[in-house]
Amino acid sequence: MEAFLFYLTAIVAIVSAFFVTKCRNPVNSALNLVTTFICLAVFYVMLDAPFMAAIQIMVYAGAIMVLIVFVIMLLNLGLAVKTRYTHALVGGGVLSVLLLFLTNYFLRAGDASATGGEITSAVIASYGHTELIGRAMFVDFLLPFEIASILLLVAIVGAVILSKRKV
Amino acid sequence: MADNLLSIMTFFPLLGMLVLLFIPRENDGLLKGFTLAVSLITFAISLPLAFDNVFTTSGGMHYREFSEWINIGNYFQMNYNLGVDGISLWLVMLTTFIMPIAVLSTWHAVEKNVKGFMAMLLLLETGMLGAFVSLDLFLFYVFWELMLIPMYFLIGIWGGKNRIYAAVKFFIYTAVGSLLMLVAIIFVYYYAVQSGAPMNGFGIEEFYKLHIPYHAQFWLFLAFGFSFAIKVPMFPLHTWLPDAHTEAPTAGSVILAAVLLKMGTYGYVRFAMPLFPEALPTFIPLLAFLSVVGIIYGSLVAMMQEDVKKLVAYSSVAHLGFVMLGVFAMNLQGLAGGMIQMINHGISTGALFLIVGFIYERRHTRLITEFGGLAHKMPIFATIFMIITFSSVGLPGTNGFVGEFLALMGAFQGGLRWYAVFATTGVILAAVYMLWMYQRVMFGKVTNPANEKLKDLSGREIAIMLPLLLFVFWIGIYPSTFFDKMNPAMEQALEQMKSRQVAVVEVAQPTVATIQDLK
Amino acid sequence: MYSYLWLIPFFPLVGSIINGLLGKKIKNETVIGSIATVLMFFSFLVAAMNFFTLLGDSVKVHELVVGTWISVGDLQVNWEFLLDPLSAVMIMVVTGVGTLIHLYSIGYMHGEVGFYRFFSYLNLFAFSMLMLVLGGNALVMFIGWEGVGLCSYLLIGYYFEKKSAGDAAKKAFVVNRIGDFGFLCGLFILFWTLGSKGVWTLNFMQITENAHLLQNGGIIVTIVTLAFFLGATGKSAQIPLYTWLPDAMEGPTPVSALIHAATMVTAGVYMIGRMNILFAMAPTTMMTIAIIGATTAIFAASIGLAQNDIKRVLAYSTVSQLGYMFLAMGVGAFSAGIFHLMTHAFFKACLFLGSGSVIHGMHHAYHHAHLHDDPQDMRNMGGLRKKMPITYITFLASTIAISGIPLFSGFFSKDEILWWAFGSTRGHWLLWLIGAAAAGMTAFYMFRLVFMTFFGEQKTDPRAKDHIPESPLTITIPLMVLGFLAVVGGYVGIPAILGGSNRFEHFLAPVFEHAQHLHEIEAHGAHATEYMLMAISVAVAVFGIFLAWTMYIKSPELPGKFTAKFTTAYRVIFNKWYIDELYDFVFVNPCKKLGTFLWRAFDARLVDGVVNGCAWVIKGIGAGLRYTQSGYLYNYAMAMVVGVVVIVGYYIFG
Amino acid sequence: MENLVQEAIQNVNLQAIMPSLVLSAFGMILLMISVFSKRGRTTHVAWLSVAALVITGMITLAGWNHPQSGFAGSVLLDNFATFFSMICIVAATLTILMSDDYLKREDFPVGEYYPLILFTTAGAMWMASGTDLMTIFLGLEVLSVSLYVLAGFFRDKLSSNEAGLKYFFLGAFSTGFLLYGVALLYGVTGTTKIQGIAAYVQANPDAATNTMFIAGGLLLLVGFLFKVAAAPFHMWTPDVYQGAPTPITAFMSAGPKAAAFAAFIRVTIVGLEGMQGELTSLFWLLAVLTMTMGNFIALSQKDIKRMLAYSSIAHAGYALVGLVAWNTVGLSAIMYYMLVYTFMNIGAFAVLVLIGKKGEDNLTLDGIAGLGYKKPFLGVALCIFLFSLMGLPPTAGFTGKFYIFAGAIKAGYVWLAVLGMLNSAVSLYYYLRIIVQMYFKDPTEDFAWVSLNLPTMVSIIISIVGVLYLGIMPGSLMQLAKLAGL
Amino acid sequence: MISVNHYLLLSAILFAIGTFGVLTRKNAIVIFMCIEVMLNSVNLTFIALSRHVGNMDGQIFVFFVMTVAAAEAAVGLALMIAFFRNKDSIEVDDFNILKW
Repeated sequence: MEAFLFYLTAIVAIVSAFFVTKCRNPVNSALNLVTTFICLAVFYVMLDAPFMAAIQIMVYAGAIMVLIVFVIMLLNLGLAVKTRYTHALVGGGVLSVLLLFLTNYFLRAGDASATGGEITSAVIASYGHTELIGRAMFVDFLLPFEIASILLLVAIVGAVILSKRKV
Repeated sequence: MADNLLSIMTFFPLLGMLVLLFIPRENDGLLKGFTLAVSLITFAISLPLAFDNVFTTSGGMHYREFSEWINIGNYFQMNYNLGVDGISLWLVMLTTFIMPIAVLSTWHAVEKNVKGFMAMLLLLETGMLGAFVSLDLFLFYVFWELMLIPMYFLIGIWGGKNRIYAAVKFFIYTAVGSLLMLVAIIFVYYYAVQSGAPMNGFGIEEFYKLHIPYHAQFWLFLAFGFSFAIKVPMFPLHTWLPDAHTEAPTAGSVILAAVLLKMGTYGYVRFAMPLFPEALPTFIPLLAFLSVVGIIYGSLVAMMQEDVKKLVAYSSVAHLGFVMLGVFAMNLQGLAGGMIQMINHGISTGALFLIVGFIYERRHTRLITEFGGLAHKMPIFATIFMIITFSSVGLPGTNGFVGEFLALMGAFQGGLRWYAVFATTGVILAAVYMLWMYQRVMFGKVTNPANEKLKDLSGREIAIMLPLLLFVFWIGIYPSTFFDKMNPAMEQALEQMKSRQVAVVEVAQPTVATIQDLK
Repeated sequence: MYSYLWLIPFFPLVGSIINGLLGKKIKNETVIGSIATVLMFFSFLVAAMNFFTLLGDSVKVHELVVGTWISVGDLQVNWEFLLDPLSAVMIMVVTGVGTLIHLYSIGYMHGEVGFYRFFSYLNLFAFSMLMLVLGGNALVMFIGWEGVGLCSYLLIGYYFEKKSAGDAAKKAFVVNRIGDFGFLCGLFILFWTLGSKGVWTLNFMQITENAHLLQNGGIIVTIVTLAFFLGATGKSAQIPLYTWLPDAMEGPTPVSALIHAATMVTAGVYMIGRMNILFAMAPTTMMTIAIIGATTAIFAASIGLAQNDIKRVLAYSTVSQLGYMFLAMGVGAFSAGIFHLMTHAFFKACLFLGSGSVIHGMHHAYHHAHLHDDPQDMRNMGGLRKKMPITYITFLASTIAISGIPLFSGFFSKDEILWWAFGSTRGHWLLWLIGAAAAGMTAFYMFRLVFMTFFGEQKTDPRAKDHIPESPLTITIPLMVLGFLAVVGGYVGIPAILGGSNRFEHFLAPVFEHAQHLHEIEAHGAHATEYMLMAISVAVAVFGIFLAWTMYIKSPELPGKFTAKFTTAYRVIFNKWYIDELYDFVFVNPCKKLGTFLWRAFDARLVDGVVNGCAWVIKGIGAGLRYTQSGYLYNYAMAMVVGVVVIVGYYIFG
Repeated sequence: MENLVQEAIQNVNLQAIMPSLVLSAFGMILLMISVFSKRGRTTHVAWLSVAALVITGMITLAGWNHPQSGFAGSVLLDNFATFFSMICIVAATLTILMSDDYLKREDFPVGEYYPLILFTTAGAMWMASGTDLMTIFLGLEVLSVSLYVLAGFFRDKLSSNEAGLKYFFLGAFSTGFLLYGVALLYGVTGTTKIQGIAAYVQANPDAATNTMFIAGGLLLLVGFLFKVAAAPFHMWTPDVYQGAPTPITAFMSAGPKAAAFAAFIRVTIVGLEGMQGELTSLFWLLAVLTMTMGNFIALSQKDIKRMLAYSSIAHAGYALVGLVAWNTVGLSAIMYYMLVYTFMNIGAFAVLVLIGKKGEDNLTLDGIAGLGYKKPFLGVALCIFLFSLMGLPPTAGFTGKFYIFAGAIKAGYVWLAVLGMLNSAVSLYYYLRIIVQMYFKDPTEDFAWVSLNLPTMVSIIISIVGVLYLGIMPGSLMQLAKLAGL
Repeated sequence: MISVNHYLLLSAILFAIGTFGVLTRKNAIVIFMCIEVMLNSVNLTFIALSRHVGNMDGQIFVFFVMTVAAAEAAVGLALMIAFFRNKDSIEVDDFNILKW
């Protein structure tokens, strides 16, 4: 059952991700991207990370995608012109395949050797995922969290400056 | 004063330059006068060196100055380490002596941006003096590169038509060599660190005693030698020289010829050879060969030149071939010949460039075909030119002979005999190209109407030449003044090199790990 | 007395400096000329005093050290002078002839723009020549050696506005330099070879004393002496380096007389005499010298047969006579060589000065008539004996002397040489034969010269012919003195066979005896042979004179016929065997071509091409690489991915 | 719950982030000030930000020799971090000094510019002091996002837009690789703490040969190599440097690059120590490739900003040499070099800022012909900076290069040093071309528009003093760089 | 049983697809979306590994990646809008005044 779900979702994720790269209409790409995001959210759930799944949907599929679609609409983008740069296509294809081959190789040849951490499924079940996240974030990763706030501030200010019509 | 004479001497021009910057740029006369005064005072400061008899008795370093400069513990350490011995003494004197002359020579030659010109001259003087008195390789390198900058501007701003090409070529060509030398310098330092030998920063005297394995010496000598060979310049690394000389303003050419080229030869004597004596025998045949080729080649090419200045430039290649040959003879006569020939070349070729400058100022051309018959119009000029020409040709009684004779004599000993025989043909060729040039410029009828109105030398110009003429004859007739102070230092240097060469044979080299093991 | 030796070169030096620096201010020709001549005369007086002191002295070698010159390690060179019979003879000749020629020049150079310059140079020359002969070591000698070359250069180029003068001057110096190259090489090898035996010296006396350290007849000594001989051929105008001397006639005539006849050109002979001990040790060299000397003698004489320029004839004659001297040196007749050197100085100086007098007269006449004919062309002369009687008489006396007619000085010296050439242990009858033939030719062309100049009809342009005066006293006095010496100069060396005691040879013996004894160099043979040889040579000379008389007095049309018949031969000889052209073709032009090639093609294209090529290639690569920076985002991204793939791939699989 | 808060508070060590904290606070205050300032009035913001930087600088310096760690090992404010922070502060200060007049000239006086620079600097400080990849990553992002904005700051100018966009896309792209690398490292070692990674590898030596570890390390470095503009990840540099506002170009080439190097060094030397063999060979190659690319392409440039951009690539190559050496000398040398580079490069750009016309179309080789005669001081100043960039004594560039190559030679990389030197020789040509234009050509323009305004001049003078002081008496700062070594 | 490697491979595939898109697309917004695909694949890796390793660090990282993605999206889109205003295009082929 888990395997079936995994493969099904994986196929959907891969196909939709592929269509992100292939659709001529950016809006279609965006919708495909949303599909991919949702698939990933499914995986997060399968990986005992429901909180991450939730923010995946909210932040990504919700906020970011809305922003992107909004911009696409704002700019009123039409269909992509038929690509003339076949060398880019070929080069990109070859390189991506090589990259895939490479990652495939080192993932298989290597091994994610660090195991046995204290956070097991049981622990997650007993404490709750959100609480664990919160604990990690505010105890161990407080500083990055604060930095992230600055980052968002910078991004807001930047976005405002760059897109405001008049200073 | 005596304690830090060298520092005062070295940095006085720099100080002068800084003061100069506050003189208004319109006031040409003051700028020139001030620069002249500064250079003369520098000369005066250096004079006690020339009269100090300590050089006749001891070949070591004198007027030592030492203070820590950069000390980064076990990383590296550089010192402000100055000193002068018989080998550098006369080069220092030559520098301080030639500077006022160079300044005087620009009195009317430089019209544009006098302030910058004078500032560059003074900066250059500091660089040159510093390079001659540095006993710390790092310090030496700083001064060595420092010289490039003012010279670059002198050629580039105040030079002739093709000045940009010449300046850039000069700069990059010389810099390429020095950068490689820098690698070698650092290598030597860390080699010394690793071998645990006593060190004094980059002090060369400690490095002299270093036992570097042959294969390392080979590359190190190559790096040093390459750098100095460019500066000398030795065939086939000479092509920057004619360009630089041709384009440079008179003062620039004079200094370039008189002092800057000596940096290369001095570098061999002071650094490349004594630091890597074991690699030296490997290179001597090649270097001697190149010297000889330089002599003959420089002469033949000089012969056919149409531009007087270019001719003199190529003649420098030949002259410095003699210097190098003498130095590589590795005996006292050769070394002495080489050293005195450095001075001679500074005087004679410097004077020749001044002479070319004189006629260039009058006619704004240097093409031989433009002249002819000048001897009629400018008898004093003709006489002085003649004397300098023969000094350059190496006529006995003038300085050129003493140097060439000793250099060749030194080279005739031992393995360089055949090179020396060929080098001696340079004596013939020198006469050919110099006299032919003299004949074409000075003899014959005045065919070019532009030459009809030429004025003979002015008082200032004669005053410039007189000190040079004095030394032409002084060195020619009584060179002992110079040799007496040079000999102990040269003997010591030779002894040092030879003993190290011998030591290699006798003492089995301790297995010194290569520097790779430092990692 | 000997401690004042330094005064001998010092006086002319002072004269030179005074005239050189102040001459332009002095302006007055008399003052300038007097300063130079008087100082030269002082020098002569000191020389004479020294000479006579030496004559009466039992010790024949004296050295005077003035100061150190170069002192580097083992090499210790002093400013030192050496007075021995050899140099004593030389200083006498130099100062004596020199004084006379100075005197002569006052008259001859009258009115020249560079009058002071001329005298300054001339004094400088005297100084250099005296340094050469008095120098106590090879290096001081070399100062003089090059110094005379310099002065020769300056004086040949005296009329520097003439291109030919400039060319000739340069040629003289350069050819001399070729010789100097040999001299230096010899010096260096000698120094190091002796040095390796523990004797570090360039001092002549020490070289002489230690010469035995070198292997007798060995390769070193042969090379050294050959190298020195190369020096001598340059200075003394021997084959193959003689070509500069005829050209040197571009200089004023007194210069030709002093430098290119009497003194400087004999320096090579003197040098061999000075180092006779070394040469004696090298039979191969000696043979070479003898052969070259003999060849030069006959070769130059042959050219002299057909020249029309009065000074050129004399020039080739000089070359030829120098050949005799070298022949003498080569067969070991050192003192005979020096003897001939001396007599030659007298008669050849006289001849040159005489020719100068003629030229002076011709020039004067042409000047008067506003003509621009060549005053030196003998074809325009003739019949001058009446116009210039003193010149004529002295000239004739000298001509007889050079032709080797008995009782005149040339006879004694020349015969001595020929005898040695035949009879010396190092001689050969062929050498004698060549020498004798050259003597005949000499007699022919010298009398041809006399006949063309002084006899027959006056062929000068009619407008000028009546304005040829006899020269002033300053010119004729030296002529008379020298003419007298040309006649009697030989009596100091009348050989024993003619009833003399050859005092000259005895005087020089301390210098040469040692070497001659050591290496068994001597001339031996029956008196009868000697007489016979003498007779033959006189006969040959007389025949030459006769031939000249026949061709140029009796039937003047003969030469024309003769040349018409042997066109080729005549042209070859007239054009000096095309040697100058040959040298141009073989050495000068290739050198120029090589220089041009090295500069234009090799230096500018190849060497600089490599340099600029490096820059060009680097710039080219840069310009090419620049297009990787296409500006397109996906290209940049692609480069990054390539980088990632390559780097990661390499280390994953590597 | 109480316990959790206690635990969280225990981890907090404000001293360890004091400089960046202060700077961020100032940034926010200034943001507010600029929001409430009248349009076009930005000078006071500039001066206040300079003051902020000075104060931050003093606070930073106060932490010298008092290493502070905190936030559960997320951050370590040691001498190393302090040194790099100071470089960034200096760079930011010099940049701000030259900016005010520039912004007015370019008709875009927007006050937010300064806080953004402050935030960038703060981000740089986090990069320098971060000991957790997460801190470093976020510091990097703060820095990058601010720089995207700053590069594209002139929103009405196409080249600026383009610069911002290119930087943004390629930066985001490289972030992908960086993150992937972090993820892989995390997978192998179970931690994102640098020290933890090192400790894990030490405990499990097999990890060093684990392809996932190697790939992770390399992918992580790709992110840094991108930031320091090492070939083949350098291609954004010329375009961005050329298009960005000139002061920002100056800043980018100095401050952020130094910060990137800081993180780079800490990650490689401490975290990826196990990969030393691979990394030294990789850096060797990349160093040579980078300097060659930078120098060679710079040869044919006409636009001075673009030329200096390529030159900055080349200099990144030199700095990489210090990493190849992988010894204390080399690392200190990088620090010292970045400091030196800050002075000389910002100085050079400050001169360009002054001589540019509005729109800066004249910053080409031909555009500055004869500058040395018309504006002698600027000419001399630019010469000094260029000579320093060439690495000629007695300027700081020389001592910096010396330091770098001393490290390499000490470690035995003589051939690398030789190649580096040959590369500097090549670089001479294009630097000299600028001087040729300034001094050897006759002026075609009168440069009347150049106003030598005080702040920019101060910035230039500080740079000159820095370049000369570090060139002549480099001892003290070299010593500090030594003490700042890891 | 689905192991961590499955997830890792899946994310590798997604990563490659994202890269492919970045390399081949010309529309800036689509490129940006492709980058988001790459980031998401990394996120998947992180979360998979987080469970495999057994600590929360990876998930925290994902949290921050999302933050960063949001920040970048804001800035990036703002930049695109600014560019679009000037050039009326967001094709990357039009990002070509800065080159060589």
